[in-house]
Amino acid sequence: MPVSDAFIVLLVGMLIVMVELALLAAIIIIMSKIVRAMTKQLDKAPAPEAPASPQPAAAAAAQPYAPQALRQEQSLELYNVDEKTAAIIMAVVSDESGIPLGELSFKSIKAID
Amino acid sequence: MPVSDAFIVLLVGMLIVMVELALLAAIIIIMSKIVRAMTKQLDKAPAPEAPASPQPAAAAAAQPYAPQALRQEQSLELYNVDEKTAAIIMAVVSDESGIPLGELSFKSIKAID
Amino acid sequence: MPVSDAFIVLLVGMLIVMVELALLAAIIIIMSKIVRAMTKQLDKAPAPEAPASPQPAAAAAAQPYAPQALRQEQSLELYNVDEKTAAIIMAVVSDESGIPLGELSFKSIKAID
Amino acid sequence: MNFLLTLQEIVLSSGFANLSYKQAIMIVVACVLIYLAIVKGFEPLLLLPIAFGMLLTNLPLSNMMHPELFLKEPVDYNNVLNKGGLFDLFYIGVHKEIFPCLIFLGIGAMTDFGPMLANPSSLLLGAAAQLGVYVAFFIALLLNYVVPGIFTPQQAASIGIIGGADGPTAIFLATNLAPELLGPISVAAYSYMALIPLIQPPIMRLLTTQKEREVKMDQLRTVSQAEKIIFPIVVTIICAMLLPSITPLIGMLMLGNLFRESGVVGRLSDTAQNALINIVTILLGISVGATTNGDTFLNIQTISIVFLGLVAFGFSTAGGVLLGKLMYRVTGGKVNPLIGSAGVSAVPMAARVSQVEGQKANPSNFLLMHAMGPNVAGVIGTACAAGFLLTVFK
Amino acid sequence: MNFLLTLQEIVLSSGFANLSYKQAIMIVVACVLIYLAIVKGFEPLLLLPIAFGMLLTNLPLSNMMHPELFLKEPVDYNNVLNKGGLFDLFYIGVHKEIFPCLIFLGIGAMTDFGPMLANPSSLLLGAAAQLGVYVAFFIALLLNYVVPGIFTPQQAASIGIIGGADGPTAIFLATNLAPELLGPISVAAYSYMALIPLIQPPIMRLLTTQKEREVKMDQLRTVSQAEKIIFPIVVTIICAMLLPSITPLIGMLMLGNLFRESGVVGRLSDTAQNALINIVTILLGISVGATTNGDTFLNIQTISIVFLGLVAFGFSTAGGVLLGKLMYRVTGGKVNPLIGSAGVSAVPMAARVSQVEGQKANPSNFLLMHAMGPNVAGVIGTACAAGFLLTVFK
Amino acid sequence: MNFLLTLQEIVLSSGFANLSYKQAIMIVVACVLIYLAIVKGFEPLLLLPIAFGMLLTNLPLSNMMHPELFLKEPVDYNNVLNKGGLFDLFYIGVHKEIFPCLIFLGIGAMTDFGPMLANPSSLLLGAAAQLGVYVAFFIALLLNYVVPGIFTPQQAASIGIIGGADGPTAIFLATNLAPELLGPISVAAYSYMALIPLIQPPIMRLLTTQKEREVKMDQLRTVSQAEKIIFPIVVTIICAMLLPSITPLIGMLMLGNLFRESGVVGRLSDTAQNALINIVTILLGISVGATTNGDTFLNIQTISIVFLGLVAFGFSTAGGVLLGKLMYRVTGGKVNPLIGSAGVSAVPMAARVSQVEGQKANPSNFLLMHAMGPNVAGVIGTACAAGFLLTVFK
Ligand code: NA
Ligand code: NA
Ligand code: NA
Repeated sequence: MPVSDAFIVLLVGMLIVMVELALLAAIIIIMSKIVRAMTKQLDKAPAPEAPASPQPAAAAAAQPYAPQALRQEQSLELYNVDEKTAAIIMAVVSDESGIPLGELSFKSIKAID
Repeated sequence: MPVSDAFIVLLVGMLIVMVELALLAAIIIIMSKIVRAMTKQLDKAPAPEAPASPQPAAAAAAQPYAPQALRQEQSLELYNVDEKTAAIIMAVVSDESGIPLGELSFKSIKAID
Repeated sequence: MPVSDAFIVLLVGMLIVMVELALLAAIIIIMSKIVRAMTKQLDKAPAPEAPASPQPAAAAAAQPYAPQALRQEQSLELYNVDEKTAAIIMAVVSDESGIPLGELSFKSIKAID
Repeated sequence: MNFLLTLQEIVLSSGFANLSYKQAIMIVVACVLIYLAIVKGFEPLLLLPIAFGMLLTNLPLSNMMHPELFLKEPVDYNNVLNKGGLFDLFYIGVHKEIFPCLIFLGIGAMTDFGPMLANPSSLLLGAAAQLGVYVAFFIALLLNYVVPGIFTPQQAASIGIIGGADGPTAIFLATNLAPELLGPISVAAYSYMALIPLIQPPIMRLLTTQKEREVKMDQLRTVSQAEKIIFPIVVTIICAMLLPSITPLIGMLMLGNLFRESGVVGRLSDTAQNALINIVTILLGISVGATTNGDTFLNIQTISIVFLGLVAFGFSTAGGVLLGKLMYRVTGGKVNPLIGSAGVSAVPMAARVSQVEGQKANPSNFLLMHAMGPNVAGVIGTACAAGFLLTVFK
Repeated sequence: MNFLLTLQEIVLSSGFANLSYKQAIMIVVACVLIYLAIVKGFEPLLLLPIAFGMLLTNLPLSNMMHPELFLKEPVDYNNVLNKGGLFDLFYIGVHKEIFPCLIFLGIGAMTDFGPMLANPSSLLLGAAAQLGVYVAFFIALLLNYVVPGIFTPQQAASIGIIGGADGPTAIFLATNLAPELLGPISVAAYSYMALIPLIQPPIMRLLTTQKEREVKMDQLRTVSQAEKIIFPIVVTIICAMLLPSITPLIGMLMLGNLFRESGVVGRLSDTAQNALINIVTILLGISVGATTNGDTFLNIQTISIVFLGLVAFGFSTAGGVLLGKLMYRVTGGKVNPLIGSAGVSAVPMAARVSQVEGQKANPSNFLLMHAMGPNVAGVIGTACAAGFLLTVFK
Repeated sequence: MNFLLTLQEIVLSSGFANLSYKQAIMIVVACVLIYLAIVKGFEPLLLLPIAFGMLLTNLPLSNMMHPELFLKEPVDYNNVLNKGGLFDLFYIGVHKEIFPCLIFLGIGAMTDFGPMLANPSSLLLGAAAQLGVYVAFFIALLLNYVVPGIFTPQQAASIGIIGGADGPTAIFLATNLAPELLGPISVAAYSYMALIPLIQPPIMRLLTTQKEREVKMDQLRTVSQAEKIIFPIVVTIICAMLLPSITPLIGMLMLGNLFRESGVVGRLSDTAQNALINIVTILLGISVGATTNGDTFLNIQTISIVFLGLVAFGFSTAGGVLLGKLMYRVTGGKVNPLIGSAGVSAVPMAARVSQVEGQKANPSNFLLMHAMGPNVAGVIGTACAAGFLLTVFK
């Protein structure tokens, strides 16, 4: 390959890379503007991880179908149940389901009485 | 394939699946009865995990050779600790360590005072 | 294969294995002496793990470039515990936790009295 | 060599200059599927890799997949290795059924058959919920009267299996009987699985009375570990004996379950459930998606498969519910027919639907564990149905 | 097509109609092995997959393994890929030695050679404990005088290596010299490894005096990290130079150990010890088990292998103990001969046996760390023995 | 058979009797690389497996790798499988580009493109830092005037890509254009990457003024998750359209990133970043290292590659810094040119160098996040450069 050709490869090569990444930069700028314009809708959209594979039933039951924010703050309401019993129930559920307590969320615990 | 043949496939297919799963159901019922009849012996049999691969020597020494029951019943002694606190402690340890409660064994919980 | 040949294979085979492992033993002895002779320099040399792949930037910034000593020496203090008991305790902890002894570090072992 | 000429060559050999309208449509379809997977949470573990494979294979000149290399038997693997792109190499794992079987190994290790063992009649519900498989097969063949030659019996069987709601089984059967339809069949199967909470409830309510839906079921007995250990061995022997063609799939499923229940090979069970199934899912998803290039995907067959898949899911749901109603009668009202619909598997989504519908009818109702029985039985049922169809049509 | 005819065809093509008595026996054998693995804890990590592979391959018409495809050199891999079942594809990894080598990578990453480095004379005990390898080889050849033509020298060598008590090395050698015996050899190797606590103690007590068994050994010196890092490199060079045929096995073992000791590639070491070795163990176990179909397994050879394996383990134990006695003499009673038996490897089970026997003789005795030296040396010793046998017989 | 004769045969067939001086040199080179990887921390994750592969392949008669089997197209894979050693089988994954692509999948899952999205002009710096790729290519071709015929254009292109400081891309391109140079190119690439903290600072200081280096940059805006999710899809489409030949590499990189950012396939992202990339790194490293046997490695080409690699890194650094200076002018002093050097990728080492140099000039300077933009852009830039070279030279 003659030197002149090698030099053309050098020039065209740098040009192509610069053009391609400049194009990407431009697209990113446009995309960002669009996204930020419609951001309020989209931001709420990402769905929680929906595992495709079997998982413990009891735990699964608690999961709603509708997409929701993960790990929201949780206040636990107790009905006719003292704290001790509630703690034991939570520990048992965590144990049975194999889900660490930190990832379980209990909304309320009620005695069936 | 003529419609009649397709229909035969439909019929035979459903039949085979029903028969096969009914057969399994029958075998499960029989098996369950046998197992429950001889359950006291078998329940104690499952051996602990015996790793085939090298592991730390000192640790290994403590493991007994003889098969033994897994997850034996454990009585928990509490000193200066009410049950509620103990339950919470156990749940927290399980949570922090990522070990299901069923696999943790607490021998005693004592208040340091 | 005649019996005589099989016997020669037995003899040569045992010999080769003995010679090879004896050679290794000799080399290990020599190597150990050399290493221990120059140990003060080398011991400080092993570099920290330098991940080849991208990682969170802020975290990365905190890592120094300079190699540093891994696994610094650890002295174990014993209180009211003889060495044998200490060894057993360490073995049991290692066993229970599944962590190889070499990776556990005990700062002190104290009899509760 | 000349500056402008070189530039021109680069431009002419770019994808922009070679994009066909079918490829453009497929790129849009792939983006829609990516959207559904990420934003709507449609079975993303498989749909996201599938959709990305679809995207890459339809980028012009990307040259990563040549499904035609696999369509003539015997396959010339030396040719595949020399001429094939990256995804052709991954696809060998699909074509030789390695990937569906290893996914089943992981699923077996994740599945607790306890609720089914506690209530063996679950198995009948799991069988009844295969109705859609055969009905969709039948209707697919009937379509030949509308569009002559649209589906061969092999293709119809592969489409029918969508009704089993078991991805790996569907891929296994389609690879064996109709590899040319693998793309649309898997996309349809995983999409409809994600739609189960929308598809099933109307059918369940239509076929049951309020009184039936209110039935509270007795608590399940505890199943001993010994039963759980013996079970996978027994199933392997029985199923493989009756329908030998399904041995690889059912064998690996049950080996995974044995890993889980035996309690002595925790590290194998863990790897089967995590590293191994994840690696295989990535490679399978991408390469299955990559089989869908514009020419094979955008046609009347694909549209029909979308329609037939819905039919299959519907009839499977109905089959389970109807047998549930029969059991309700036979047991004098002890069985809630709503658990029948869980027989379509799609573990554990269908069981959750039963739970939700049960609670709507009776807030103190807790059907989930009862529905898990038919749910896991449905996996075995679909494998048997696939085994039957393989025996007849291969 | 006819309803009853179709049913009949299904029944006739089922396994029940095609079961041979040899297959039935093998299914029972597989179930017994599964029982031993799960309930008795016999090396379940490998015996469970092996036994399940044995079960599946003996289910009639399951068609998942064709060991005959690999017996003629050169192997026609295009044919294997086209005609082979699922397990034939897994088996390529065994046949090409990929799996045993990757298992050794993981074992290397799990092994601490520190106790051996602290006491290099351990290596001699590890060498002496290869005695059983050669004695079993010799006796296997002698059996030709009882049953003419029962074992070729290649087969005898592969059987002998059972005495090394190293699964991957046994599989490596058998694959190279006698692939037709791979099944029984690996089943025997792993079964006897599990039986070490029963096999070794009587031999150890027979060959040693109470006084010898009571010997307490000095504490081992600390080994510096630099020594541990240099060691695997040195072993690789020396062993591969002396016996080039064993380079793949010893090289991967030492690379794994270098991953471990270098401290700079923690993530590679971790993967080698977990995900990778587990995946490979599953695939290797199943496909090795699947080589044992009734026709090749149920014969006089298999029975002889069971007998010869026991001989091999016995003589290896004796070899180690006898050299231990010699060291006891030479050192004036500083070496407890009981650590010699640990030279058979089967890490760490044989070392534990030494510990237990030592404590029986002298409750304050703590031999474990001293026994770990010969124990890990035995891995290298067996690899060398395999290298020698390969050099002579391939 | 005779005792002494057998012994003699063993000795004669040992490696000691067959060691060539070139092999001995390579063994020493391998040990030096192992030393650098472990003690000096030179990119140990890849350099350690590469160096060990180099060690093993140069042990005489070890017979584990035959690079010549892959040099003639079409490759006879049946022959590779029959005649090949362990590392030939691993090498198939390199030769067919499976391994570099899977490593890019993992890197994509580990990479946060946020800083680049926050400041799209980073992309231009990432492009400018490819200057060394083309300059080294050019000089490599000029070397033909010194040593006639030393490098073909294909080889020159493969050498140039070292300047991209991206291991998998370099391996991808070299495998395609100049597989015979794969060994020295990858060793040079990973070694220089480790040396970036030594190579870059002098060039950076030479080309910038104190005032420029003192510039503090504005804080980056927060990037929304939606942008991060859309980005990999857009890059895939644009890059693959412009340069179709690079689709496998860029497609897998972006799929990995989509796994990461989508948030719905955490388990796939985790596996791509851990088990999968680690397994592939081990297999790729060993087999790439094993291509370097003495005869192909110890020659004028290798020495030239070492020199050209340094040139490439130097000019890439300069290219980035010079465009940084231009941006400093254009923006009226808002851009610190030191972040330009980070465009060579070698994530995140080059970005740290920018940070360190910036803080030397102005202790309150915190350039790291700004440098991460060009840093990750450099990965895309190098992929584009590789795509261009592939389009022109394949
Ligand atoms: Na199903
Ligand atoms: Na051994
Ligand atoms: Na770069």
